Amino acid sequence: MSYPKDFLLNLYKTMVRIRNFEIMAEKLFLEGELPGFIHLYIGEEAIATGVIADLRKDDFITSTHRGHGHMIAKGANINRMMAELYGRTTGYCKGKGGSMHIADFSIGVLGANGVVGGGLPIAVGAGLGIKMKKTDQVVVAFFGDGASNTGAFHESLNFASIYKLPVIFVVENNKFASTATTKETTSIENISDRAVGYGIPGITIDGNDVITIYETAKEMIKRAREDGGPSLIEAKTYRIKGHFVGDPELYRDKKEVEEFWLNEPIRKFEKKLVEEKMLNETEKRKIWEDAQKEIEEAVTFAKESPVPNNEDALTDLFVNDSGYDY
Amino acid sequence: MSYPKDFLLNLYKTMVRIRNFEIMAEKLFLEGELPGFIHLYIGEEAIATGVIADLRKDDFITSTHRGHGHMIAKGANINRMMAELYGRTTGYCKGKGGSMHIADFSIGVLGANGVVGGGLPIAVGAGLGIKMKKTDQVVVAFFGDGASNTGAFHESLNFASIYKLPVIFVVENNKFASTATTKETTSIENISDRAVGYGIPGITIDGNDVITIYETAKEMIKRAREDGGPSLIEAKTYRIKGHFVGDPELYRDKKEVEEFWLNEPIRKFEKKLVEEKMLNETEKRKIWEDAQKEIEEAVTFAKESPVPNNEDALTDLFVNDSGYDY
Amino acid sequence: MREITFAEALGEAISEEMEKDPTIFTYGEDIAKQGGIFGAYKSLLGKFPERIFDTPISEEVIYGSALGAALVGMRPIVEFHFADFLFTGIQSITLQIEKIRYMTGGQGKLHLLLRGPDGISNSAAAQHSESIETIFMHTPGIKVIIPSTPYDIKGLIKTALKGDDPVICFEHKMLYKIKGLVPEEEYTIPLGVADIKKEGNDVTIVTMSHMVHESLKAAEELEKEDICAEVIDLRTLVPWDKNKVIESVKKTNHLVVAHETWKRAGWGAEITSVVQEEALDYLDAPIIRVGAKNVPMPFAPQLQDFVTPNYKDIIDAVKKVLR
Amino acid sequence: MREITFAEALGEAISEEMEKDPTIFTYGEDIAKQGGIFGAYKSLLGKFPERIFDTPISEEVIYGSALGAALVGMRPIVEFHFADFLFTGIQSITLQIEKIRYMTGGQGKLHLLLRGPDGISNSAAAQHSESIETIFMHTPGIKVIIPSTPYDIKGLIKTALKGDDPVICFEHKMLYKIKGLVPEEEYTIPLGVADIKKEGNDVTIVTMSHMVHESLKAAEELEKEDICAEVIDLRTLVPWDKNKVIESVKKTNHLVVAHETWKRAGWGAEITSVVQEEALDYLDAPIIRVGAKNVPMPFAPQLQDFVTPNYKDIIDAVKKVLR
Ligand SMILES: Cc1ncc(C[n+]2csc(CCOP(=O)(O)OP(=O)(O)O)c2C)c(N)n1
Ligand SMILES: Cc1ncc(C[n+]2csc(CCOP(=O)(O)OP(=O)(O)O)c2C)c(N)n1
Ligand SMILES: [Mg+2]
Ligand SMILES: [Mg+2]
Repeated sequence: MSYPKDFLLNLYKTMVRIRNFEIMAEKLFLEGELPGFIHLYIGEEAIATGVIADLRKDDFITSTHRGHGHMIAKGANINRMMAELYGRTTGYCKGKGGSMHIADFSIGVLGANGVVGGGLPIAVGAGLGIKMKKTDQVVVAFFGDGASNTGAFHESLNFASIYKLPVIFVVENNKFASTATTKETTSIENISDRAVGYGIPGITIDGNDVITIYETAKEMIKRAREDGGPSLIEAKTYRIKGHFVGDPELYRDKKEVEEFWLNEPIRKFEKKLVEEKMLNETEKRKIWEDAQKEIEEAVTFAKESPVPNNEDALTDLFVNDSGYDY
Repeated sequence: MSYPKDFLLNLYKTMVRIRNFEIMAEKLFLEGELPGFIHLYIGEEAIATGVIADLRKDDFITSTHRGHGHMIAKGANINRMMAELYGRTTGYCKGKGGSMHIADFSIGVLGANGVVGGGLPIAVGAGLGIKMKKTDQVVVAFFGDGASNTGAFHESLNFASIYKLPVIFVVENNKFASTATTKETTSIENISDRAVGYGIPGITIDGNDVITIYETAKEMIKRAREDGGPSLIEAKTYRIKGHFVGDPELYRDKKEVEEFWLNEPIRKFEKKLVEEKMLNETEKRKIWEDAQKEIEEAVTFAKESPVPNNEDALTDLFVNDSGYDY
Repeated sequence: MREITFAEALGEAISEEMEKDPTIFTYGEDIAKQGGIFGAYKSLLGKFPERIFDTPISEEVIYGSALGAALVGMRPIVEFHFADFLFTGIQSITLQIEKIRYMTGGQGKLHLLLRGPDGISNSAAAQHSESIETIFMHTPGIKVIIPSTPYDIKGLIKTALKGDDPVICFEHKMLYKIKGLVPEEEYTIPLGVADIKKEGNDVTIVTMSHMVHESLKAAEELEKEDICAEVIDLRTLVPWDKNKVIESVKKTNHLVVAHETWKRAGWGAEITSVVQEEALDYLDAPIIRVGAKNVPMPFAPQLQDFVTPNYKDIIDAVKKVLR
Repeated sequence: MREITFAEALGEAISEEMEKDPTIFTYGEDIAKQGGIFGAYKSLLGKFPERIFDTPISEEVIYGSALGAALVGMRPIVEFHFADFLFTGIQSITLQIEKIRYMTGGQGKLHLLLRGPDGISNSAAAQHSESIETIFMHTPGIKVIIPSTPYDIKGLIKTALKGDDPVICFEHKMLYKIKGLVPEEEYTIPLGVADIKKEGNDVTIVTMSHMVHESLKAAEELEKEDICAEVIDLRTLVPWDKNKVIESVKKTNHLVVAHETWKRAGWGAEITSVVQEEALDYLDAPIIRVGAKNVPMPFAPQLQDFVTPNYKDIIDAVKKVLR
């Protein structure tokens, strides 16, 4: 790991911030504080963190129903995220979207998405737009193993390949699509093998190793930026928590979860950092405490924010809604 | 070609019957006799013929907008086909379907389809039904290279693979999807390589060589019948005629067509048969004449058949339409 | 009679028919191991393990395969997970299932059932709250059932599973847990027969699904003001029971149509158009439709409440038609 | 003023805007080399070779990519080939394009245009003849334009290409070749403004697309019997010009709504419902809707004719409302 300490600690901090956001979201949801559904990214933090570490602010990503991690890694404002989970007017979507629809176009997040596979065509379109504009921006489409079985996946990869679009497809293979195991619903072991069908590079990597992820993504991002076209990265990980908060999890053995927990990305990275003397106990504690404090402040911010008014429901559909009958 | 003469001549006859049906359909359409669209299978006859030669009557196929060849090879009644092209009550669909929707469930033809890729999920469902019924029937899904870029293709192959369904996917790569070349819209050279993404066998073969097609299909059909699961066969051919009758064909060079015409499947097979003394001039002439006569009779049959009445439009939607408001 | 839940009644209908008919099997996302996201199949868990299975997230092939399986003689029941996700595979329904029998001149029987949850729940937001039954009323070729009680769902599902035509069944998420009386004996409910859930003389409320309960609540409130509303639950949208609606309107001379889906171009417009065409002379006031505001469903509970119609909106509408 | 065809007017609108606005580009199936199956882009052939291209048959990504391209600042025009094939990629429209701005609290501008042919042509049968505009009226979030003349399409497409909201444009296959007067000078037509294609006092006919021409033909025939019909071409369905329709009904006291799509739950039901709600007292007779019979489109020409409404059906409807 011949990287500057700053860089490494930033990766660590991002993962810790995501983790703490998710721990808080879980707690709040279980306490009945939050409406809707919440899908947690716990145990998968290395993927968003590693991939996005090499993106510029003017690059784009599309995210999923499990999108908090992608948002935070891309630089989202945690107050506005939390306020959105609470459905407040200060939230990213003014309370109209909720967890599954958070977006911040100004930092290139083209939206979480409640439709599995729904983000892929959007990412491809962003790539197409970039190609037409002739800039060197890139797009990363995050999606799950489950999404790799949708028609949208296939159409998107073929489309991106024939026009050589600057899109990096990152499949987060967390071994489950809701209650179904990846094994029972996906016809191959390594989803990255599907890249063969589109004549693009496909790579399977350890999704819990932030450095490997970073390095792989960096290579594919460079390729895309230099007009080399799309690629497919499969990051293998494990969904530590239920599909959504409150999932009865009848479909798996708790033991399996415990086993995989031993390999979770933050502790794994932490160990390396400590070994290489990049991180000591004091620094570590401070990073966690800072993250916790930040999240707590976000909760306070959210709770103190106003709830929307009825009339707010009748705005934001169109830029120009003259004549439109709500 | 160590096959009995009968068998080989039957293949030849089927191809010749398809060819003659198509020549007649083209002529009739250009004369303004037929409503709708007509998509010709000229130059692709070997595929339907070779694949279906090893199917049983109780096996199933799904077809495409370019479906006359599949129908004839599966044993359809040519009178009823022609009557359908004319939109007559004696047609396969009583005049309600036309060329693009001909079907004969009684011989296992689950329908031509006007939606590119539309037949694949249906074929998979037939395979699923067979699996549930525990019979040894199989299903062949015919579709074009263009269809291999639809979401339906991907979902269907994955679905068939995970449940090991007895479905043989046959992609007829005729180098075009309407005005687009396969090259410009399809991200790989050999569509059969996409099989890798589903963990099933994928084979590319000469789509103009009826024997190779027969032998390949036979192997994959056997596999499916014995619960070995699905496979993907890519038959490379060339669409000699325009996409539909009347296509201005601005997108290709006539020379290219002439070149490929030299390799058309009927003459190619004929040469072999003559070489191996399986076919002489007299036999050949008789086969062609018989086919022509059969088609001419079909035209007479069609023309003499009644056109539908208005009320016919208001039947056949449901088995039981009580209470339904047309 | 026993009281059981809507989900249990659904489970019973399927289970009893599966016992009798070996061609029935069922598949979809998240049903086999956990009984469906909203517990629709909870009472089926453990039964018929070979005939219930979970699928990949591949809606076009999920719906389209039902057609293929029906054509080879099976009777598939497919769960569509959320009505919103009908859109990801809808060509298999609108272009294939709805059309193939007609296009082929009446070949084949499409005994298949698509079923699943629709409607709002607790702030599920724009992509998980839709009711899109109107699309299947507009595009011809599938029958549409939308039960509101345990009794109705059992009887209607049974009819669907004994019939030979494709049926789509929408089950409102908030209904699965409601309880109601369901006889132990076999019964079925024919399609196209509305049920008068409450009789009345002053105004007719035509409705379905969860809005039946909102309508009954509205009717109860209205009784306090001596307004006696008749609540008609259509129960099936294709076909729908025009005669019963018109009869009622001839009696009450006032009509409100209430549904949860968007008001604009929702099925309430069809009912309205037909009634004004066939019974204009009996109407003492314009027909009023109650439906969702014409926006995607917002997330915040306050906004969801504002956009979604409820019993108060029905009361307002009734008062307006009676004014 | 020059006479040009509908297709030429469309081509001119796009071409002129592309000259001015470098962010516009257009793609779809079979447009770049042959100008579209029905010749919609024939007049664009050879112009802007870098900004027009053919795509694979991948409708979900074709429509969805328009959204992504718009979000990064481009202004895509996507052709949907046949309205029927909107179904193969419709989630990208109904679940994404229609919702993303609202769901994200008003972030972004979706300046994108989906356009293409709909309606019947020469026996194209069930999967190539549909008009499904009603679905986009029902599900909120996209503007819907449906021009009937060369003049209208040029002006409306221009407005769409200068605006900041997603627009879908349906062009009836039988219209591309019709000719009409189109000024050389720049003009635009605002959305939501209906056009009275013929004035009259006896009955109002509200219609769009190819049915405008059937309605005008009907009106001509009716004149012979001294019935003077007013023909209102809505031109845009979302938003639609309620005021102009109601004004006309107040004058004529009779309304017929005519569209080619299925009568049941078609947009005619929405117009009908609104007018009876807001102007019941002005109606001397029930509103009558003219629409296709509720079956998939059959192939045989006789059957297609029977199922599809035409000027004769409009005449019948007018006579019925005037009886
Ligand atoms: C088109 C569609 N079908 C079904 C669903 C319901 N659903 C939400 S998340 C999910 C599982 C997704 O699995 P995967 O893509 O692996 O992502 P993960 O949840 O594992 O991160 C399902 C089935 C949906 N949201 N969209
Ligand atoms: C979903 C869909 N999109 C577009 C079309 C229009 N269309 C009809 S055939 C065709 C080309 C099909 O190409 P291919 O699958 O290679 O079959 P081929 O015509 O070459 O036999 C297209 C684009 C359609 N019928 N269905
Ligand atoms: Mg997963
Ligand atoms: Mg082809």
